[in-house]
Amino acid sequence: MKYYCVLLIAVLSLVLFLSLQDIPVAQDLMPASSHYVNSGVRDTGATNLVNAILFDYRGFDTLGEATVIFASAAAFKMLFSHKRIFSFRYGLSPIVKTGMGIYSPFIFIFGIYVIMAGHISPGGGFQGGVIIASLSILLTLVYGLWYKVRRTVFSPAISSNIESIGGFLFLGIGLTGILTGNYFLSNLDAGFFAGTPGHMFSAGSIPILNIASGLKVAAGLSIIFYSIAGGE
Amino acid sequence: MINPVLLLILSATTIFLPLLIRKRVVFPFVFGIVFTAGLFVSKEVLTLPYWLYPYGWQIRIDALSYFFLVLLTFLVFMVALYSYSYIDKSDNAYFGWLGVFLTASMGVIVSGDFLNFFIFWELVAFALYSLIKKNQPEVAHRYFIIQFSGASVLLLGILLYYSNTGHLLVGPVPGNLRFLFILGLGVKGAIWGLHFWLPEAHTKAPSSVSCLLSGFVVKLGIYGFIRLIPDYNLFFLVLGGLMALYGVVFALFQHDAKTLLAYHTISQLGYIIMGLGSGNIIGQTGALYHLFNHAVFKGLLFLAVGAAGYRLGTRDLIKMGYLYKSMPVTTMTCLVAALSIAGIAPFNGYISKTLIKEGLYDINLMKHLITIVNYGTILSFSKLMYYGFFNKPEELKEKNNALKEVPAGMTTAMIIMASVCLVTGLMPQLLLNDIIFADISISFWSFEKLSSNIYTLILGLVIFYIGRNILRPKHKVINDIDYFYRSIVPFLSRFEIKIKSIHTGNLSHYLIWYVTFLVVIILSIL
Amino acid sequence: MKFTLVFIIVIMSIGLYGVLAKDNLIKKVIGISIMEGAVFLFLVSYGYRQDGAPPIITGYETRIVDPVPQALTLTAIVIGASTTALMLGIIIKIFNNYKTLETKEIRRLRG
Amino acid sequence: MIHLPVLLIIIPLMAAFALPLSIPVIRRNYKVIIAAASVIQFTLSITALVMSLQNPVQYQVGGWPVPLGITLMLDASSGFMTAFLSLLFVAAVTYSFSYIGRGKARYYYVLLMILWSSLTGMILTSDLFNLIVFIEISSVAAYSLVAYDETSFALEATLKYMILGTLGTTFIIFATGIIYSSVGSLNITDVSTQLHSVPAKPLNISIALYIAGFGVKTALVPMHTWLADAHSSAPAPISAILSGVFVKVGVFALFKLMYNMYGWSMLTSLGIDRLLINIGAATALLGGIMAVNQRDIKRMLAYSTITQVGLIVMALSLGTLQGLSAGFFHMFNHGIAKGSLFLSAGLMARKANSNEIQHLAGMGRCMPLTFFCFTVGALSIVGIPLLNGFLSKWLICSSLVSNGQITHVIILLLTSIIGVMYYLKVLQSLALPQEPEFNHSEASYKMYTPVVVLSALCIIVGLLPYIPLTVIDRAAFDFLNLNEYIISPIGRF
Repeated sequence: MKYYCVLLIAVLSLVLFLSLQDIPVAQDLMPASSHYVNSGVRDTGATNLVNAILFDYRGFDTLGEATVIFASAAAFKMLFSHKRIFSFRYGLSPIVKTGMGIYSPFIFIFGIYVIMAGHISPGGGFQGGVIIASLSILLTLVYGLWYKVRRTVFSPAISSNIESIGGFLFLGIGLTGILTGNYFLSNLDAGFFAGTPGHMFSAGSIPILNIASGLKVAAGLSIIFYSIAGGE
Repeated sequence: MINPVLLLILSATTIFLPLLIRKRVVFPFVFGIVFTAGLFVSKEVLTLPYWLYPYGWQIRIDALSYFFLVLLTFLVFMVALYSYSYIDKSDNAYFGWLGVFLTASMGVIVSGDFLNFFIFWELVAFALYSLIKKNQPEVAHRYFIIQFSGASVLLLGILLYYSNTGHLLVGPVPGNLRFLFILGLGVKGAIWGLHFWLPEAHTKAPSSVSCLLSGFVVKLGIYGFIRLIPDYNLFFLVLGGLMALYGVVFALFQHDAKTLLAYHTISQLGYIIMGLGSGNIIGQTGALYHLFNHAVFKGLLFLAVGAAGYRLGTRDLIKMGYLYKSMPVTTMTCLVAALSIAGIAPFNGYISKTLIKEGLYDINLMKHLITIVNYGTILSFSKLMYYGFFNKPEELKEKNNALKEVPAGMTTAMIIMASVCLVTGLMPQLLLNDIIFADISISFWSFEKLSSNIYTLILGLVIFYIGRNILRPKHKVINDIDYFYRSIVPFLSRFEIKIKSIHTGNLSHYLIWYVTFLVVIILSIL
Repeated sequence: MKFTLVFIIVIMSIGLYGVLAKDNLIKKVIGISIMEGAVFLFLVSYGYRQDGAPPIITGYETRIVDPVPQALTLTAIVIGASTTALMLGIIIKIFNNYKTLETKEIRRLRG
Repeated sequence: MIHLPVLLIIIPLMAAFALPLSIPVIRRNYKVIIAAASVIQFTLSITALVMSLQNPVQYQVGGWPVPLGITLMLDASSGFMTAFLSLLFVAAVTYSFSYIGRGKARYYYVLLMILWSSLTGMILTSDLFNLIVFIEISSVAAYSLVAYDETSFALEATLKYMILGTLGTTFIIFATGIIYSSVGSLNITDVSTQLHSVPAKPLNISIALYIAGFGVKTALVPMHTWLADAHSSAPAPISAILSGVFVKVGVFALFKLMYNMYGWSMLTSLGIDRLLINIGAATALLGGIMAVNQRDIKRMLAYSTITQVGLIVMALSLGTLQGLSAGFFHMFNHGIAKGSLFLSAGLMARKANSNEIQHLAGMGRCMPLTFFCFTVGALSIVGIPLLNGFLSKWLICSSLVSNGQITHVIILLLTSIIGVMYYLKVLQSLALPQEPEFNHSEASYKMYTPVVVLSALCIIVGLLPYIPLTVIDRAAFDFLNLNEYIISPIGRF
């Protein structure tokens, strides 16, 4: 069977290589991309074009993407609902705990920064959200699950609230577009604050959507982790 | 004159009778009303535009349809009358399904377009499935699968017909599609080779349903032949001869009364098909006449055997006998039917067999064949009557003499049908002129014909008397052609198990299939 | 570009080999993740333009790489991550039920 | 109402987002929220259908013109699919209210709503990547809903489904990448106009990858293995949805790409139509063979779904208007019939506490109404005349014949015959006279109402096929001519 697999993969690779090398290596940008590049800043107010595409031009994809995480988190909450034993109940040694205590505000603030500055620098809601989620995972690993559940704002119940709030924020921004007579997820047209491109307060709804998806991702990934780790 | 649509609506109301009325007495009367309405239906062609997408429904009642319509409504009326007593008191739904059967068969007969023809064609099978299902689910299951397969072949034929001709009007089909149509119609009409379902279904179904099956449903196949394949004479001649001989030979050696009758259905169908294949008006009229007669007397035979079985609890000729005293009406009607099917003079079988013989006058081989088959018929019905009703085995004396005659509903139906046998025998013009609308003049009552008829009867009885020990009913399994079909099943199930065993449930295998599929597609596209 | 393509296809083959030939469920999931990685690499590498700058406008760029594949890849990565998480979760539950991770032994549903 | 396409997607999403909130009012009344969302969504989708019949709606999310933003397209075909989807979802949601136990119900409904939203998105979107996103959402929701029971069967089925499905999605992303790298656009119509700039070989590869990727979603032949497992292990309403609409949405999306992005004439020149029709035939035949002699009633129904999907694929890959409308009609008919079958089978299986056909023997006598609905569904799928299944099978047959595909007609008829074999067997065993050991009674009206409604629809559509057929003919027409509706770039581009 293994040999058959190898043969299969070899044939597939060969065929893929021989065919895909025909794809032309483009020198210039395609029309749509060059529009993004040339007038993306004017259209959206965000200097980070990836973020402009993610949250403005193709904001609907991002809503879907946030929904995937939401669905995944809901699935975990559904399937891992009962209590299970968790080995990290008491956390690691005091040295690590102390060190973690020093690190954690920085990690948190870094996460917030990445979320907030998504439209002007590399980063955005997802990346920042993941950083914050990783913080919650770190805290759990270091301090143990019991500490986590009791003391921090990231308890699972609150996480799922945060996640929903993030979702509603996203939908709310989208619906604002409709309510102001434009389209779903309209940005500058809907009258969001445009600001000066490159500044923190600019780019209309993009920072808000970043925050929304940041909330969603952070909460969603934490929920997934908790569900696997120990349940409520 | 009654509008055909009205008739259809009327017959469709019978479907809902059991839901509306609890009193069973009403049902036969309603079917009687349908019969009366059927007699006076107006012969016309009309199209209902909004029936089923996209073709509408052409309702066409011509002479042929009228003939079948009368036959159908009469038979269903009789069966309803009979079933009033015969069917279990708790089972009123039976009459609903009878109504479905009536409506569907009527739909087949009156439909002038193939879509509706086919719809009702399948519904007939489904109605029969439901009628048989109650007591014999396995038989019903097999029956329906076979009928459904036949209908599928028919459907294929119809689709090709549509693509060939561009319309769906029921009419003679072009030559290259005949094979499909013969197959498709033949399954319902039980032509040789496709008849394997018939003995089982006829035997195991309730007798009233057997009456419908043998009396009408197989005739639907003949109806299809007449309509769709009108000029395929040689084929029909050969087929009919084969069936007539085959049925009678198999019938001779059966010990179950209903199986015997079932094989005789094949034999008599052979007569009808031969008549169709004769290619002249006399033979074809004879075929139609025989079709009607067969419906009546074979229906009556099934009803009578069913009546005997109703009291006796068995239809096994070995265990029958001594019935002529305790059940005189059943015995006498059965005798009338037996004489009719044997083609004895004052009864209706005589008329139609004479007509068919006349039609096949110039083909020597066929004449001899008919004579042989006729002797076979006489022999097998002597067997039925003798071992079934007149035989006096000692061990059954006590039990069978104590039986009572069957209830009124059953006797009424049987007496009516027996009198129809007699009336259509004595007054052939009644049927010929008013229902078949054939214009032929043959004298049925010449001395020569009558004397040869009597001679045949007596000779047949003598042969039976001599050979009665050979024909004594014995428990013996006689393999029909279905042996061949049954032997395919293990092969198919082995195939199915093989395919199932490929689905190992191992995810890795599934993934390998998947990627193999991808590679194959890519290679086939490139 | 050809070199990149070879690289991508090699990665993909490795992933596919993991998916097909390994019986361990975790390894299958790893294989799928590797394959996804190859696909993302494909997307991003074909969005690259010679001497292109990252798609963050500062006003001094002459050429900028195509930002769309990057955005798509970001989305796809997040999606892939959540699917992978769900897969691993299901595998945990499977392990609790079957006490094994071999596909050969997880086949109560067949035929 | 111009925002209808996007509203159709976000209304179930709102309900889904609202449910996990730990506000006491919501916690207690989650069913009210779900019911309200379902009613609104159903009304909106009917409105959408009516609207799309008059003239198609093109919606640019964010107001960005065609190649820049995401386009949602509400034409008659997608309007029809949306309405059909909503019908089955409403039935399933109503059924779930009594069927699903208390414990994990909230998240069950969250996922159900997400599934609804994403399937609507898959139907409406006309953007390649957006399509992938919605496929993934719907897959994640479907995976987890299949695993709802957490039995070992359910988990195993989920696992197989997930791994195959994820691999399939990877292929779809790869294909999209190939298309994007040559064309530079993601809008289906835009791509179709610039398809000439894709070199032949990568284009073919992308077609193959799409077929393989969507093949998993639609259970085409070598990828059909997950379907029987998943559909038989999922809770009854989920099986109804998966069988009734989920698979068909996959077919719809696949053929949307095939017809509207690649263009049917190009595929014909490559022989893809032959390929697809043969795959469809193989799927139909294999599903039929596998369904015979199944012990588990839901597994049998699942294999029957595979058969019917094969028939639908056969009809759709003819490339004619007639074939398309026959295929859509069969989708609809099979959807409602299979929905009623799965839901009624679920009722009986719950009463008898087993899915095995032999344990269900005699249930028909105890639950006559449920049994009647089951019978109607079964006969409809088999193709007994005067029920809806017959009509669509007839239409499929006649479109196949008019294309000269006699072999495929024979295969269709063969699958029908096989279908009769296994469905009648089940019906008979359900109607067996002997009473089961306990005296079961009919389920509560809350549960059987959706079943009754679906089977009543089977009968009504069978007797009066005009209304659905008018809609479906229009849908097929729009499906063929979708590209003409996409308005050329507007706005600031």
